[in-house]
Amino acid sequence: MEITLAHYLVLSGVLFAIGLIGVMRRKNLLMLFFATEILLNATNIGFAAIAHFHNDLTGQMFAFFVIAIAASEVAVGLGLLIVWYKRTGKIDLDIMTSMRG
Amino acid sequence: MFEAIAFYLFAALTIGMFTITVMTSQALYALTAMAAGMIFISAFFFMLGADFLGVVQIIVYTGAVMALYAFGMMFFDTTRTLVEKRENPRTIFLLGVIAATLVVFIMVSPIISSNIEAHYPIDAALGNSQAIGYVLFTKFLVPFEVAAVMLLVAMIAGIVLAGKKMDKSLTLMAEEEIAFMNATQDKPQDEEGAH
Amino acid sequence: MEIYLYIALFAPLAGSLFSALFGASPKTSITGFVNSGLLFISFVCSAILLNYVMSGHTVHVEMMTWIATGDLYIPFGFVVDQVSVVMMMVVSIVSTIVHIYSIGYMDHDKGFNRFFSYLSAFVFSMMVLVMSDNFLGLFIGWEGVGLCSWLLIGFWYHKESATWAANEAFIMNRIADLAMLIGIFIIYWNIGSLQYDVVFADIANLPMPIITWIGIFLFIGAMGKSAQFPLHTWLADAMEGPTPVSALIHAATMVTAGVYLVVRANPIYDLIPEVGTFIASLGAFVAMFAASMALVNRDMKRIIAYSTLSQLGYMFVAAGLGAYWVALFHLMAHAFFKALLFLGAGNVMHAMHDELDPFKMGGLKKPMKWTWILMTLASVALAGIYPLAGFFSKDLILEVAFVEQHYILYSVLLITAGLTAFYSFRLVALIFHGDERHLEHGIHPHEAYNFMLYAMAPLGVLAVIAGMVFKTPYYEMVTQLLPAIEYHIHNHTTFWIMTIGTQLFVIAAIAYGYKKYAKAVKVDLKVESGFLYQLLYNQYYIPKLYDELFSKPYRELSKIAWKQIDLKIVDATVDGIANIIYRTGEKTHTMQNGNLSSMLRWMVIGLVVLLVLAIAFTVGYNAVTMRAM
Amino acid sequence: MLEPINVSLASLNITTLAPMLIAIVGALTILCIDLIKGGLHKSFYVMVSLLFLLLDLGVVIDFGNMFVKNGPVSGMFDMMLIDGLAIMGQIIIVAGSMLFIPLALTSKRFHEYNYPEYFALFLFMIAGFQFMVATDNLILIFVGLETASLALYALIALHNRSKSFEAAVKYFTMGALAAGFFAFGSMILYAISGSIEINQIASALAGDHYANIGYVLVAVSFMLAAFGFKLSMVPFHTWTPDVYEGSSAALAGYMSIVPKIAAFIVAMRLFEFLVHSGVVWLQVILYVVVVITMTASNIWAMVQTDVKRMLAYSSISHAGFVMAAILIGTTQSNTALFLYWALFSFTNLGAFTMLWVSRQKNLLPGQSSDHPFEKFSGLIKTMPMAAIMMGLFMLSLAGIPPFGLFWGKIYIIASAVTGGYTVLALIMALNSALAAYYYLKLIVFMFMKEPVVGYEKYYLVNASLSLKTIIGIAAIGTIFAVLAVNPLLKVITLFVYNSGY
Amino acid sequence: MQEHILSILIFFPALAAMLGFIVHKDSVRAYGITVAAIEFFLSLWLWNLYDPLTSGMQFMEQAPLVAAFGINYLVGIDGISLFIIVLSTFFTMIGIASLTETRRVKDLIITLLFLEMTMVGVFAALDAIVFYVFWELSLIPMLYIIGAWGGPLRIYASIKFFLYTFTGSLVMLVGMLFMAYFYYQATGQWSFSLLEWYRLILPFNFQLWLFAAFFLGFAIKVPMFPFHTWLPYAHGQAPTIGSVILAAILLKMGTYAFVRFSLPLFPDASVYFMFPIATLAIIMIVYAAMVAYAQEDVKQVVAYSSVSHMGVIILGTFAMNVEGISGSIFLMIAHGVVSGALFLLVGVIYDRRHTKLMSEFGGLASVMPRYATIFGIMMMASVGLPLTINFVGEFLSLLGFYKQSHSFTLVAGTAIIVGAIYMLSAYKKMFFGTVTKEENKNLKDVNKTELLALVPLVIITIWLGIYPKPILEPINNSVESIVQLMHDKAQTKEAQARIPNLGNHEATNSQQETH
Repeated sequence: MEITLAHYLVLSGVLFAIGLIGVMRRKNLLMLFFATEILLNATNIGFAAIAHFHNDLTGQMFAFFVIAIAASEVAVGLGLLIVWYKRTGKIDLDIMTSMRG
Repeated sequence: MFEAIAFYLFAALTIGMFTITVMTSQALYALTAMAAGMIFISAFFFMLGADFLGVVQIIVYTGAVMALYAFGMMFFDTTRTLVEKRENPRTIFLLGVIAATLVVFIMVSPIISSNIEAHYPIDAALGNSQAIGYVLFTKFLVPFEVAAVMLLVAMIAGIVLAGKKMDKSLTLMAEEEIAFMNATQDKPQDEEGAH
Repeated sequence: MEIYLYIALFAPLAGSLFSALFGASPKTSITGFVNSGLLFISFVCSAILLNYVMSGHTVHVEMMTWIATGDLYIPFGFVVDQVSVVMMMVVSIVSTIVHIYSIGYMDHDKGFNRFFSYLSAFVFSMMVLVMSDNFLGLFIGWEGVGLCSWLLIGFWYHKESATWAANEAFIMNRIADLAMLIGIFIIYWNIGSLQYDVVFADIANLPMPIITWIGIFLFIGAMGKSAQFPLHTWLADAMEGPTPVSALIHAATMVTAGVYLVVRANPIYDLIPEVGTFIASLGAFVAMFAASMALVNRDMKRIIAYSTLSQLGYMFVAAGLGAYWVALFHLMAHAFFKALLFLGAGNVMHAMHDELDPFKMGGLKKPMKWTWILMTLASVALAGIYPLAGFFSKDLILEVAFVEQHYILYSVLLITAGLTAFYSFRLVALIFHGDERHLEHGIHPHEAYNFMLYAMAPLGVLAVIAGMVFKTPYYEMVTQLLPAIEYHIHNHTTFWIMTIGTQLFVIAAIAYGYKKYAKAVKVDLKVESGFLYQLLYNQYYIPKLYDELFSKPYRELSKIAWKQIDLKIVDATVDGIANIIYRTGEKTHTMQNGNLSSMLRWMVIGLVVLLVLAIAFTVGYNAVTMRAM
Repeated sequence: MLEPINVSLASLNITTLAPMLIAIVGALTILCIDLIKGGLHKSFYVMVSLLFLLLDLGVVIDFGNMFVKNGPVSGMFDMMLIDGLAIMGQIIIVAGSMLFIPLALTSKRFHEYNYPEYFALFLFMIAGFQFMVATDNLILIFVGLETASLALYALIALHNRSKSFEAAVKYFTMGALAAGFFAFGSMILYAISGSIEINQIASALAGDHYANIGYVLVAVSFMLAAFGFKLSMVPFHTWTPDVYEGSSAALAGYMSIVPKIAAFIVAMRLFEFLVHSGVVWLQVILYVVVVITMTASNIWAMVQTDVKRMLAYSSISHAGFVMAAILIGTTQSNTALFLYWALFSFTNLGAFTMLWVSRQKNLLPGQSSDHPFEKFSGLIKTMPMAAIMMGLFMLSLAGIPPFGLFWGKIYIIASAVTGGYTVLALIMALNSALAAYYYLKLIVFMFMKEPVVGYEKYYLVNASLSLKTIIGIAAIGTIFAVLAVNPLLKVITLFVYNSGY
Repeated sequence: MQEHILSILIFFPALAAMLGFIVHKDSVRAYGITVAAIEFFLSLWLWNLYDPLTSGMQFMEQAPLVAAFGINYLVGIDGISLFIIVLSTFFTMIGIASLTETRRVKDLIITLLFLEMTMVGVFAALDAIVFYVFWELSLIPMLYIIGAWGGPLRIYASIKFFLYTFTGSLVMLVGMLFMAYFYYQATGQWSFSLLEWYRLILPFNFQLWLFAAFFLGFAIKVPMFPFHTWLPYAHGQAPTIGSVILAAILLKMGTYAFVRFSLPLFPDASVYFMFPIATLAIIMIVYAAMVAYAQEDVKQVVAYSSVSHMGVIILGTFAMNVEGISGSIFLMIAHGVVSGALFLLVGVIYDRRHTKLMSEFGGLASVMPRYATIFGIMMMASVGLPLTINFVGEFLSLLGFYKQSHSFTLVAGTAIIVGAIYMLSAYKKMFFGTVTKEENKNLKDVNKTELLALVPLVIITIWLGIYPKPILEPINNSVESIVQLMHDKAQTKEAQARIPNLGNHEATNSQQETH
C-alpha cells in the first residue's frame, strides 16, 4: 500500500473543505480566523507533498511563504479584531450589519 | 507500510483536530485542537522530507500564531461561550461536502505528468535546510524580501490598529473638539504608533 | 393676353389679401367694395380672354416651377382654352354678383371683412382649379376651394352645427381627394408627367386596366367635390354657411368642379366607356335620389341644396355619356339660376330673421316682390320650361340619354325633372304664397337692399337667356376642344312628342306643387308618419348610418387605440420591461444582507458552482474523448 | 556538494526592482522621519509621498522607454518580469496613487491622516501592487498581493469609525478566504505542471496537451474565485459595496482603480493563455461571469439609496465590462482593457473625489449613510459648478460621448466585435443603457429636484485647493480624453503587442 | 474662414454657451438671442456659399481624432443636411426669442446653445463616431430641459426619453463598430468615415443584421411604432421650447440617419425590409392619427400628429427613388417648421391659461383672432394643404412610394384623411363654439414677441409651399447621387429592380434646365 501523491492531495482537499465549513459556519470572528488558518494549512500539506513527489523544492518554498502570509494575516486580523472589540465589545459577526443592500 | 500507517494516523488526527476546531463551541477547545492539528501537520512535513518546513510550521504556527491567538482570546474574554446563531447548517455542510467530494474526485485521478521536471531538484546529499537556504537566497530572494516587508506592514498595521490613538476618532469629532483636545494634551502622542 | 390671364387669376387673391389685412378689425365697407371691384376686373379680363379664345386661340403660360425633383416636373402653368374659359366666365360672373350681394347680406355681421377675404380666396382657388394646366395644379385649386369651403361653412364658428358641417365637408372631401391623388400617382408613374397636354397625348398608349383605374380614381375624386352618392351628405349640411356662400360655392362653382374634372379629362374617359356608363348611372341615381329628399324637406336651403345635388347628377349623366359639352353647358346654366335661387333664399332669410322652415313663411310675395319674381324665374329655369336656360341645358341631357339609348337613364331623368319642378314650386309656393304664417312669430319681413336686387338682376337675365342665346356660340367654341357630338333625335315626331311631353309633364308637376302648397298648408299626419315620408325626410337615414357606421366606431376605436393599446399595451410593455429590471434589483439586492457569514457563503457557493461545472465538463470531455478513441 | 554560487550582478538586473524599492524606501523614510521629529503636518507627508511616487513613476516611464527599445526584461533570477503589461500596470498604479494621495489634504481633519504610518502603509501597498504586476511567479504575486492587501485593510480601518472597522473586517475575512483559494489553486497548478511560473505552467500544460484537464479546471476554478474576489466578480463581489461604504470616499475611489488593475494584469497573465489554448469551459465560464457581473451589479446599483454604494456597484459593473477584454483575449481587447482603465481612473477618481469633498463628519439627520442621493438634491441651484462636475463624471461613467469612458467603451466593444463575440458586444452595449439609469438618477437629483433645506451646508465642506485641483485634473482628463485616446492607443498597443498579449 | 465654416457653425454656440456663464442673468436672454441670431446668419451664409448644382459633400473638413482606430473629425454637408442645419439654427433662434418668463433662464439658454451645437454637429458629421458623439450628446441638454423645466411628470418623462433613445443608439453603436470592422477586414484599415463606408458592398445577410442594429437606434429616435411611447410623455411634460426643438429637429435625426446610413450602406437590406417598415410606417400614420384624435390635451394631439407625419417621412424614405426620398427630406423640413410652430402656438395658450386641455377652451377664435388665424394656417399646413410646405413633402413621399406599392400607398394615403380628422376636431374644440369659461373671456391675443417668432414661420410655411425650388433642387441633386449609389451597390435582383438606375441623370438634369 503505497502512499501516493493522490493520498496527500485528497487529505489536503478534505482539510480545505473542513476549513471552508468553518469559514461558513463560524460566527465568532476569532474562530472564523482559525478556519482560515486551516485553509492555508491544508494547502501547505499539498505543496509539501507535491514537492516531494516532484522532487522539487519550489513547493516547499511556496508553503514557506504561505506560512509567512498566514502569520502576517493573523497580526493584522487580530489588530482589526481588537479595534472592533474595543468599539463594540463583541466579536460576533452577526452584529456587523450596519451596511447592507 | 510504515509510511502508510503514519499517513493514515496523522491524517485521521489532523482531520479530527480540525473538525473539532471547526465544530466546537468552546474557543479554548478550538484553539487547542488547532494547535494540535498544526503539529500533526508538521509531522507530514517531516514525512515528506521537508524538515525545515516542519520546524517552521511548529515554530511559527504553534509558537507564534497560537500565542497571538491565545493572547487575543484573553483580551476578548471568550471564555464565556458565544451562542452562535445558525442558519441553514445543512446548506453549509452540503456545500462543504460537495466541495470536498469534487476536489477529491479530481484528486484521485492520476496526474499525467510526462514532462514535469524539477526546477530546483531536491538533492539527497544536501540537507533540506541547506537546500532551502540556497533556493531562498537565490531564486526566491525577492519574495523573501517582500515577505519581510509584508511582515513589517503587518506589524505596523497591528500596532497602529491596536494602539491607543484609535480610541478617540478624529473622524467623528467636530473640528472644535479636535482643537480642544490638542490644546489640552501637553504633548502630541504622534510617535506612539511607530514604537 | 397673358396679362389678362394673370389679372383674372390674381385679382381675387389681391382682394382676399386686402381684406385679410382688416380681418380682425370691425367692419369696413371698403373691403366689400374693393373686393367686388377686383372681381369685376377679373370678370372683365375673363371676358376679354373669352373673346380671344372664341377666335380659336388659347393662352398657355408657365409662371414658374413649383415642384421639380427626380423626373417629376410640375410648374405653375395656366391654360385658358375653350373649356377653362367657360368656367372662368361662370366663376367670375357669379362670384362678382355674389360679392356685391354679400355687401348687403353680410351688412350687420361682425366678420364682414373676414368674409370677403375668404370669399375672394375661394374665387382665387376656383380660378386656379379651372385654369391650371396640370393635374397637380388642379389639385391645388381643388384643395383650396375645400379650405375656403371649410372656412365659409364654419364662418359662424360659434354655431356648433356650422363647425360640425364644415369639418364634415372637409373630411369627406379629403376621402375623395385621396382617390384623386392616387389617380395622379398612377398618371405620373405611367406617363411621367402631369401636364394635361402630355397626359392626354399619351394616354391612349397605356394598357386598358391602367386607364380604367385612372378614370375610376379621378372620378372618385370628383365624387367628393361634387357630392355624389355616397359622399353627398356634406352638401346639405354645408348649408350652415352664409347664404351667399351657398350660392357661390355650394351651387354655382365648387360643387361643379367634379364635373369640370370629368369634362377636362375627356380624353381619358373617352377611352373607357364602361366607366362613363357607371358615371352616368350614378349621376342619374343621384339626380333622383337627391330630388326625392328635396320633396319633403322643411329647410329652404337644404331643398335648394338637394336640387343642386340632383342637377349635378344630370351633369354627370351627360359627362358620363360622353356629352362633355352638354355637361359643361348645363353646368353653366345651372350656375346662373341656382345662384339666383340661393341669393333669393338669402333675401328671404334676411327678411325672416334667418328662419329656414318654409312652413313658417308664406305670403311673402307682397313685401318681397322682386325676390319673388327672381326666385320664380330661377325656379322656372330650373324646372326647364322653355325658353329659359334650364330647358336648353337640362332637356338636352334627356335627349342625350335618349340618343345614346340609355332609356332607363332617360326615364329616371324624366321623372326627376318632374320631381324637380314639384319641389321647386312647393318651395316657391310655401314661401311666397298662402297665409302669412310668419306673423305668428312676430316677424315683419322686408325686401332686401336695392343694390342686392340689382346685383341679382344679371343672374335673372342670364337664367332667362343663357340657354337661348349662348347655346350656339358656346357649342361652336367648346367643341374645338371637346368631342363635337350633336345630340338630335332625328325622328321629328319623336322629338316633338318628347319635348312637348316633357314640358307638359313638368308643368303638371309645377301645377301640382303650386296647388298643394299655395293656399293653406295642411299637414297630413298620416303621410308624414308614413315610412316613405320619414325615409325621405331623414335623408334615407344615411347621415345617421354614417354616424353609426363610421364616426362613432372611429371615435371609439380611437379611444381604444389610445387608452387600451397605446397606454396599456405598447407603453405598458416598455414600462413593464423597465419595472421587471428594477423589481429584480429590489428583490435580489437583499442577497447583500450585510452579514459576513452569508458573504462568505456566497463566495463558497461561487466556488462550488465553478467546481461542479468544472467536473461536469471534465466528465463530459473525457466521455467524448473516450468515444473518439 | 556545496558549490559556491556565482551570480554576476549584471545578470541579476537589479534595476528591475527599482520602482518598488523607491516606494519601500519612501515608506521607511517616512517612518524614520516620524521617529526623529513627530507631529508634522499631514501636508508634509503627502508631499514626501508624492515625491517618492514621482520618482517611482519616472523610473517606470524610463522602463517604458527601455521596453520600447529592448523588449521585455527579466531580472532577479527571472523572478521579476518587466514587460509591457508590468510597465503599464505600474504606470496606472503609481499615477492613480499620485492622484489619490493629495486627497488627504482635506479641510476637515480625519483620523487616518493623523498617522505618518498611514502614508508609510500607503507606499508599502503601492510596492506590493507593483510586485504583483511585475512578475509571473505565483509566489511573488501572492506575497505582493498580501502585502498590499494587508496594508489596505489597515488603511480602511484607520478611518476609525465603526463602519470602517466593519468594512475592514469584512474585507479582511473574505480576503483570507480568497487567499486560501489562491493558495489551493496554485497548489493544483503546481501539481500538474511542476512550476509556479505562469509561462512555465503554460508551456507545461501545452506540452502534455492538457491531459489533466480536470485538474486544470479545478485549479482555474480556484483561481477564478480568488481573482473574482479581487476583481469583484459576482458572486465574489459582496464585499465591494460594504467596503466602499465603510471606507472614506477617497480610499473607495482608490480601491476601485488601483488594486483592480493589478489584479487584472495577473488575471490577464493567468487566464489568457488558457482562453487561447481553447479551454472552452473557461471561455464559457468567463462569458457567464462577465455577463452576470455586468448585469446583476447594474441592476443592484439601480436600487441603491446611497451614492457611494451606487458607485461601488457601478465599479463592479465596470470591472465586469473590462473582464470581457480578458475573455476576448486579443491584442485589441487587452489594449482596450488598459485604455478603458486609464480613462476610468480619471473619471471614477473624479466622481469619488466629488463625494469626498462633500463628506461631512456625521451622518445627515434622518439618513443612515454618508452620501444619500438627497444630499445632492438641487445641487445645480446651490452649487452649480459642483453639480456640473459631478454630472460630467456621471455622464462619462455612463459612457456618453465624448467624455472619457466612451472611448474606452467603444474600443472594448469593438474588440468584442472583432473577436467574434457579437452577442457579448450587444450585451455590453445594453448594459450601458441599464447603467445609464442610475447615473442619471444622480443627475436627476442634482439638476431636476429642489434642494433639501438644511443639507446645503454639508456640501463641499471638505473642499480644499488640492482637492479641487484633483477634481479639475479629473475633469480635464474626462473632457479632453478624446485627444489623449490616440497616443494612448498607440503606446498601449505597442506595449501589449510586444509583450505577447 | 470658408473652409472652416462648418466647424465654426458647430462650435460657435458651445463656445458662446461657455461664455454665457459669465453674462448676468438679466441680460442673458438678449445674449442668447444674439448668439443664436449670429449662428443663424452664419448658417444662411453657409447656404449662400453652398453650390446647389454639386451633388457631393461640400465644406469638408478633416482632422485626425483617434487615427489609430480610424476615427476622424470629418464634417461636410450636402443638400440633405444643409437645410436641416439651417432649420436647427433657425429654430434655436426662434425658440430663444419666444421664451417667456422662465425660471433660471440663464441655465436654459446655455443649455439651448449646447443643444444647438449637438444638432448642427449631428447633421454635419460624416464620420460615424462623430455622428454618434453628437447624437448622444444631444440627449443631455434635452434631458435637462425636460427634466428641469417640465410639467409634473417631468422626471419620468425625461428619463424615459433618455433611456429609450440611449438604449437604441447603443445597439446602433455596435452596428457601427461592426461596420468599421467589415471595413477593416476589407481594407486592413479602421475607418469610420461614412464616405469610405459607402464604398463597401456587404454580403446580404450581414446587411440584414446591420440594418436591424441601425434601425433600432433610428426607429426609437424617429420614433416609429411601437417605439414611440416616450414621445407623448416627452412632449407632454417638456416646456414649449423643449417640445419645439424636439419636434422640429431632434426627431429628424432619426429620419435623416435613415437616409444617411441605412439606405446607402445597406441597399439590399433596405429593399428587403421595405415592406415591413412600410407596414410600421402605415401603422404610425393611421394609428397615431387615431390616438391623436382621442387626446384631450392639445399638445398631445400635436405630439401624436408628429408620429403620424414621421410615418409619411419614413414611407417616403423607403420609396428608394428620387421622388420619395427628396419628398421625405423636404417633409422633414416641412414638418419641422409646422410642428415647431404648432408647439409654439400651444405654448402661447399654455402661458396664458396654464392648461393644455382642450375642454378648458372653446370659442377662442373670437377672443384671440390673430392666434386663431395663425393656428389655422399651421393646422392646414399640418393637414397638408397644397401651397403649404407640408404638401410638397407629403405628396412627393406618397408619390414615391406609389412606385413601390400601390396598395400600401393607398392605405398610407389615408394620412390626409385621418390627419384632417384629428386636426380639425382639435381646432374645433379649441377655437370654435362659444366662450364658456370665464377665464377665457379676457385672454390676450398673441403679443409682439410671439408674433416675432410665429410670423416668420408662417411666411416660410407658405413661401416654401409655393416655391420649394431653392430647397428642393439641392436636395434633389444630393438624393440622386444617393439613389445612384444604392443602385450601383445593389446585389439582389429585387433591389436592383426597385432602386431606379439614374445612369442618365446628367441628361435629365439638362432636360430640367430647358424647362
